[in-house]
Amino acid sequence: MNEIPLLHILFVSTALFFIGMYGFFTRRNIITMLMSIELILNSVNINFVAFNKYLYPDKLDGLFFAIFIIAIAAAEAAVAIAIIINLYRSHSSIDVEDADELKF
Amino acid sequence: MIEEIARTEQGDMVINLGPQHPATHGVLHLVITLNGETIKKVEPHLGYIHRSIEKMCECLSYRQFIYVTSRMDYLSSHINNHGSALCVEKGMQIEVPSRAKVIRVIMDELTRIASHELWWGAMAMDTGAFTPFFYAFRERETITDIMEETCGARLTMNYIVPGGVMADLHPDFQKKVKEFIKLFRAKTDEYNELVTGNVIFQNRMKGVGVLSKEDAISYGCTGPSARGSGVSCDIRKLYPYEVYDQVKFEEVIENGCDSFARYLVRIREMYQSIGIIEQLIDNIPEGDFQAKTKAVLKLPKGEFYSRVETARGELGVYIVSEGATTPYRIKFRSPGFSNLSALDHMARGSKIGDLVAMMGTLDLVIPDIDR
Amino acid sequence: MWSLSNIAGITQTWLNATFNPTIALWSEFVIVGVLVIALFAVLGLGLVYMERKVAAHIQIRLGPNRVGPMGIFQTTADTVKLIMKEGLTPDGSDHFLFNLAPFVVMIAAMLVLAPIAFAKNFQIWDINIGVLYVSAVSSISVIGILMAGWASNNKYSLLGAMRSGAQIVSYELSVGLSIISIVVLSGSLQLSDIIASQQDGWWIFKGHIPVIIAFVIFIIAVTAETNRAPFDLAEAESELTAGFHTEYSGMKFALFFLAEYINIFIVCAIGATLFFGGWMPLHIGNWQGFNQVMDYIPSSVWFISKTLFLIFLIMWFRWTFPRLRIDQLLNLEWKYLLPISMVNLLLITVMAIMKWHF
Amino acid sequence: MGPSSLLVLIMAAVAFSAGGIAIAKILVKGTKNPQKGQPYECGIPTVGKTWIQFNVGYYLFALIFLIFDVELVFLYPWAVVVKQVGWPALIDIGVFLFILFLGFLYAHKKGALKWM
Amino acid sequence: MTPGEYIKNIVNGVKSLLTGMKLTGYYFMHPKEIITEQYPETRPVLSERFRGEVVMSHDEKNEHRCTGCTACELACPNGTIKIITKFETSPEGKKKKALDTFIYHLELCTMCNLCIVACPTDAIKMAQNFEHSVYDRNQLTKVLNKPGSKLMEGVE
Amino acid sequence: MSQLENKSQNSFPGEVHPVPGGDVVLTRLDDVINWARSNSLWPLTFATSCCGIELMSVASSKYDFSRFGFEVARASARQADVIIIAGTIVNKMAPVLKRLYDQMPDPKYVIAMGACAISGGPFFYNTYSVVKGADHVIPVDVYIAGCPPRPEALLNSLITLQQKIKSGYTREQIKAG
Amino acid sequence: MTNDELKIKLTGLFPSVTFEEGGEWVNAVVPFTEWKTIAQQFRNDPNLKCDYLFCLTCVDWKTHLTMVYHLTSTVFRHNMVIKIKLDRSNPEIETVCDTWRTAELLEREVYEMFGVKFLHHPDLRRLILTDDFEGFPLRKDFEDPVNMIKL
Amino acid sequence: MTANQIIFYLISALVLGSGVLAVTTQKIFRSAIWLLFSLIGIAGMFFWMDMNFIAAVQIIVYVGGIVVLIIFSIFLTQQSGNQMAKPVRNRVLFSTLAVLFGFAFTFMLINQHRFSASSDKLVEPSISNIGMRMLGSGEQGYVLPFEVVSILLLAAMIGCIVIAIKSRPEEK
Ligand code: SF4
Ligand code: SF4
Ligand code: SF4
Repeated sequence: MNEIPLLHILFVSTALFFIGMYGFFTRRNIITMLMSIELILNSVNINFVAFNKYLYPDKLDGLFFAIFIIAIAAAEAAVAIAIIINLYRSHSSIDVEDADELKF
Repeated sequence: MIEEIARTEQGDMVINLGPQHPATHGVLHLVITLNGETIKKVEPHLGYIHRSIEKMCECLSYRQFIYVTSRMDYLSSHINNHGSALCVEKGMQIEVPSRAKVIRVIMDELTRIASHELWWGAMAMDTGAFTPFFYAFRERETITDIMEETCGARLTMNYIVPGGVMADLHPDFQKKVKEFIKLFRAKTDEYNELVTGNVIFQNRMKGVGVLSKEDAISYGCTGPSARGSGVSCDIRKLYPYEVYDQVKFEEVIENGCDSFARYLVRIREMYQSIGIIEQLIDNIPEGDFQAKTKAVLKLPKGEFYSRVETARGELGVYIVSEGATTPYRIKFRSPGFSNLSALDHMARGSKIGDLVAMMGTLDLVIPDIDR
Repeated sequence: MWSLSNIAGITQTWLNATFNPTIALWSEFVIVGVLVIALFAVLGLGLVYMERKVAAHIQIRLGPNRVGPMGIFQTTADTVKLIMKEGLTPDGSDHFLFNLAPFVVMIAAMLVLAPIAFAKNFQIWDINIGVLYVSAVSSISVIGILMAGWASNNKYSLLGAMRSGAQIVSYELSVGLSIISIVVLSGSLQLSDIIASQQDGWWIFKGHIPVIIAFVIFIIAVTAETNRAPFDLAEAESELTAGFHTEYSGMKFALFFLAEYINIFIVCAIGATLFFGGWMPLHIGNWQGFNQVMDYIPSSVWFISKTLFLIFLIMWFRWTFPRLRIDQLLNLEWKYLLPISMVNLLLITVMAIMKWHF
Repeated sequence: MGPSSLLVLIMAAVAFSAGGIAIAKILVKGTKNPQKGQPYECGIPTVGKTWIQFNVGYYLFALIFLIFDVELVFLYPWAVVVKQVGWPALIDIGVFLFILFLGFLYAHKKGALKWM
Repeated sequence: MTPGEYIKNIVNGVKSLLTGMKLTGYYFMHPKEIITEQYPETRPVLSERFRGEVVMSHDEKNEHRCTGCTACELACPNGTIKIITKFETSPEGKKKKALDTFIYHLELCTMCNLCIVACPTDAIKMAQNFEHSVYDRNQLTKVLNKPGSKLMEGVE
Repeated sequence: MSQLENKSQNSFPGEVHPVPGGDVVLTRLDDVINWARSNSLWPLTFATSCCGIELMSVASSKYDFSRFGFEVARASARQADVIIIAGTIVNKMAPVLKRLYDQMPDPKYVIAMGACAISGGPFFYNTYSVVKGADHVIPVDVYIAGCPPRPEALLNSLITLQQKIKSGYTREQIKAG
Repeated sequence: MTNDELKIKLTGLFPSVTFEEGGEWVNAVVPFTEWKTIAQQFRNDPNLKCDYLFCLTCVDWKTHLTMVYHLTSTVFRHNMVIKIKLDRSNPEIETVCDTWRTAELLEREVYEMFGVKFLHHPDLRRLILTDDFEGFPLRKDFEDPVNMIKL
Repeated sequence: MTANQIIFYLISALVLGSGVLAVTTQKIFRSAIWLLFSLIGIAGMFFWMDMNFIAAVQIIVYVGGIVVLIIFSIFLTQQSGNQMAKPVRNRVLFSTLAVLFGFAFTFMLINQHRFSASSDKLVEPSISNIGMRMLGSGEQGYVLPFEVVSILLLAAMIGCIVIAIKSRPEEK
């Protein structure tokens, strides 16, 4: 396990973060944007767990943070998708370009 | 097909159910418009087993055409033969010997039971229970064995001929029928245990496929399908033929109007049929089994209509004769055709699973519809 | 004593003694791999055969009896045939996902095998989160089904997949809650611990009525989760021809078929482990003599027979009941099973804290 | 065996499935015809597109499921220690479940759990 | 729904399910209820009247009773029977119509029994043979009179 | 049984056509494969009319075609091995039948059950809509006459089909003799 | 009601109706122009209440077509037969599927078998025959040398 | 390289590769599937780090929940077989540059930082430890967040239902 330096893990998480960013920038579809956000959140999760593992093996806070992030991500995803579907029903499109005027 | 696409709205899905589909019991083709899982419209497309029987019969003599009728509603082939023979007899004014009459009625009722047994199994299969099918066929097999012994075939009997029946009863007939009655009484309780009382089944059936009394009449539904909606339409009671006016039986009517009511009608009808057989089986009069008829039958000019009650409802045979040896025009008023026309009305707003169960309770036999 | 764990131990020591560690490790991997594949095949063949025989006997007929004695090679013939059948990929489908879906389902089924204790000390990986792992990994298979249904480009498949998606996720809750009830009682997620906690009696006996309720809920919910009748809406034959695998043929179809039976085996194995003590022989309190007699029966036999019993139960359901409609199915979960199992969980907690169980 | 067994299992599954499919690919020569690739719909050409969006009542269930799923996740660690902690744990989880149950009741009342 | 009804629903539901399971369980436990007959090993005893195929009976002298009157051909509703007649000169020198070939299309036959009823000399009858599976449909077209057979004495 | 064997011998006169690539291993393998295929014929649930009822009877407890391993009736053509054409094929149904057959993966077999499927049977003359024999639409392997054939007769045809598969000859080879 | 009473009643109600002899039931011949209103009256008249159309068909008499409607009242249980003569070259008649809903499919069948056009029918399409079928098979002069093998 | 390393790099490749595919694929359903693989990879990484619990949570919530939900919403809103609208070329260029630059910058910062482990004591991340912490109220106790999460979930649920019911088409 410790044969892998922390840096490599951080590389993965950072890369994942920016992949998510890229998706967030380029996608025009709200659902895919949501997916990008999930990627970003996950990259953060990796960091938390890795820090916990490598730097603070005597504590479990990183793990707890990750759990709470997952919980919140779930809640967020649920609400987001409810909104998306609502949006779709009123605009019959989920392209961000079309949904500029977000009025409910 | 293209019109169908045009007619569907956004978000609707058009699904073909059939012609090859286990639930359609043959080759019915239903085009279903779905919204999610909710049915918006059901459109029957027929003709996948249209065998031009009516045209064929115009070339067949009055003795010959009867065999074709047993291929129409093959589950009550006997009753179909009966109806056709009645029509010819009406035209020729043949008096059928009373022994033949009783034999015909017993056979009719056996056929009806066999048909209902099969319906019961198939209907349970439609709702997803496989085992009842096998139990139903166990009883049905005994009936077909009885049939085979006397009539010579298991399904398409062609036993009734104008003027009587083709052959006398087999010597073992009465014994076997009595055995069957015993078996039937012993085994049908299982039907209720296994299916009728089952909570899942009841939930699938109750309140589903509602067909009100007025609609049932307007759609021309007959048979158990209509009697489940409280319509009294049993030809055996209303226009008795053969010896039906001499036996005691009750016209089964349920007022539930839903699938469960139709289900119950058929279950109860089986008991009525058994009752009829019990009354007759010991009182088969001696005598001829066939009236003396000419070798070549010629119906006088005119129009003849006979009605019998098949397992699915009222079968009408309408013969227009020009005085030749073959009918000029023959029309079979098939019960399934009218019952099917009510399907769209019943199915709207329910689920696919309901549709399948509904078709089960209508007890469709497709060759009977297409002819 | 010939027991599975001994054989495993001997093999391992032998391997380690004969080869250097790397090769020993690799050969161990290979052995495990081959064993699980064999297990898969045997389970698939055996369970399908069993299903057909059970169905036949319930339906007062004989079932396969002409291929081999008692027809035991029937399923072998089926498998060989399925392998030797053309595997179609419909033109309009999403080829990549269409071919991927069976793999996903298979991998999910295979992964769940890891923590299952087939006999005393005979486990692939006694993972410390045992049952949590099981319920996590088994939830992957729903993705496989959705994938299959969507990629087929077929309306029946799509409908079937959506149905099964909604169904599986819903029933996962009840399964989870009834698993948690046992976790509360045994205080561990690790399967070996859970089994050990049933040393003096199985939970189904020790836990009074609440555990029996939990068991009933469990068995209903896993029946639904494995898409078995009366919850087989995903492949409801009389409605959606063959549901999500309408378009699959040959080996790809066989994989779905196989995965279904493996999943049944797995959930039943988990059920047997949680409620019937896994490989633990039937022990009653402190009846020493009785317990010792029971110990003579090998642990694997205990495990297998308990699992088979549960499998039989599920098959029994299938061949008795009509199918539910989709809204009734979801109603059953959300209106009945979920609230009941929640309340039941609280009851069991109280019981556990008060030490009311035996 | 440790976590690496997972890898072994995955490999085994892949080998098994791929092997089976490959045998069929190699040994079985199927005939080709234009109808073979079309979707199977009871022997009738499909009407309209399959991949249309359509209304399903399933997604509300999935939404609510997700929430409960998270709840379930929190229940696992709790369940393990509840015997050691005793009553306080019961109270904690009681509050937790109660709050969620409120949500459940709300959903029920609003008819979100009714099939549409 | 009151809690009471709720519980009653559940209890009744479970009870009805258990009744069903009891029944299927009974059959599972009682293999003697199995009614399967194993076909290729045990062939069924068919009743005399079973209509499997039309045959022409020949006696040991290879004689049949068919006069070639074509009554059966006319009676048959779907042209299953084709009778080819020839003229035979009887010993007295009278020319007489006689049967040459009795062609029977088994693939068309509906086993309706009309030909048997129509035959004035009972030359043909129904056999109880039902194993007609073949690889080629031409094999189903049969000639019923055996080669070299002739009309039985005394049959008019 | 002996009668059956006779029949199959009669229908394969002439020399034996070796299966392409038939060295020892492959032929052994072929034997195994043919054995498997012949013993696991999954029918498509395809019944158009009266003969379908007898098809159902064959499935029922008394005749029970599951003894041969045929009971896995598939509703989807993709998983079926054999179509039992039970009933009349009319002009409107013919394309459907063809399509179903086409959509089945190889190898696939066809049994024509009953007079209708063989030749149009009772509806041969004077009808404008009946296909005069299913073999006008798709190739047929085994014909079983009757109207409807008894359940045993259908079993008999299934056994005949099994023998055909076991012998390893294709339809063309049998035709060619 | 016996047949004679029915006849009297009908003549009173619809003067344009004539009767045909023969058959067990009243055979009323109706001019096709008035059919729509007469049909509704049959259905709704409190003394007739013929709410059940149990057979609808057509007969080709080579010179003309005859539509035949068999009606029953589920209240009074009397049966009657309505006949309407139609022109053979261009048969047209008002639909009755709003009066008796079973007529919808039955009329579609007659439409493709005899070529009778039902005016105002909501959905007059092919029901049974294939889409490219030509001719009206139940007419007497129908010939189909390809499919039909004459015995 | 030891097996452990190989496994790590394999997992990383899976995570990053399918991550990239998830944000670039033009078919939305496939995009969701790639996301799924990326998430499973991350779970695998947690397994690799011996954080079994969090790995299982990751799979349960993400794979069993969120991805399923996303797939359902795709069914609900998309002609899912179609290609999605292509992103504007300029924007692709711009975001690629920005992302690359951002990545380089961040990674440089991380690279310069010297991480050092704070202690060598090891707390087994076992489930009972997690459970004890979760129900503990002292230092490192998470009982309060735990209860708060329930309120969050309640709020989310009510929110979802309110929003979803609002848009529900009229029932027949
Ligand atoms: S049984 Fe019927 S169909 Fe067969 S040959 Fe005789 S008359 Fe013709
Ligand atoms: S079989 Fe009988 S009816 Fe037919 S030709 Fe011969 S004698 Fe005449
Ligand atoms: S062969 Fe006879 S029984 Fe079979 S479908 Fe045709 S008419 Fe019906």
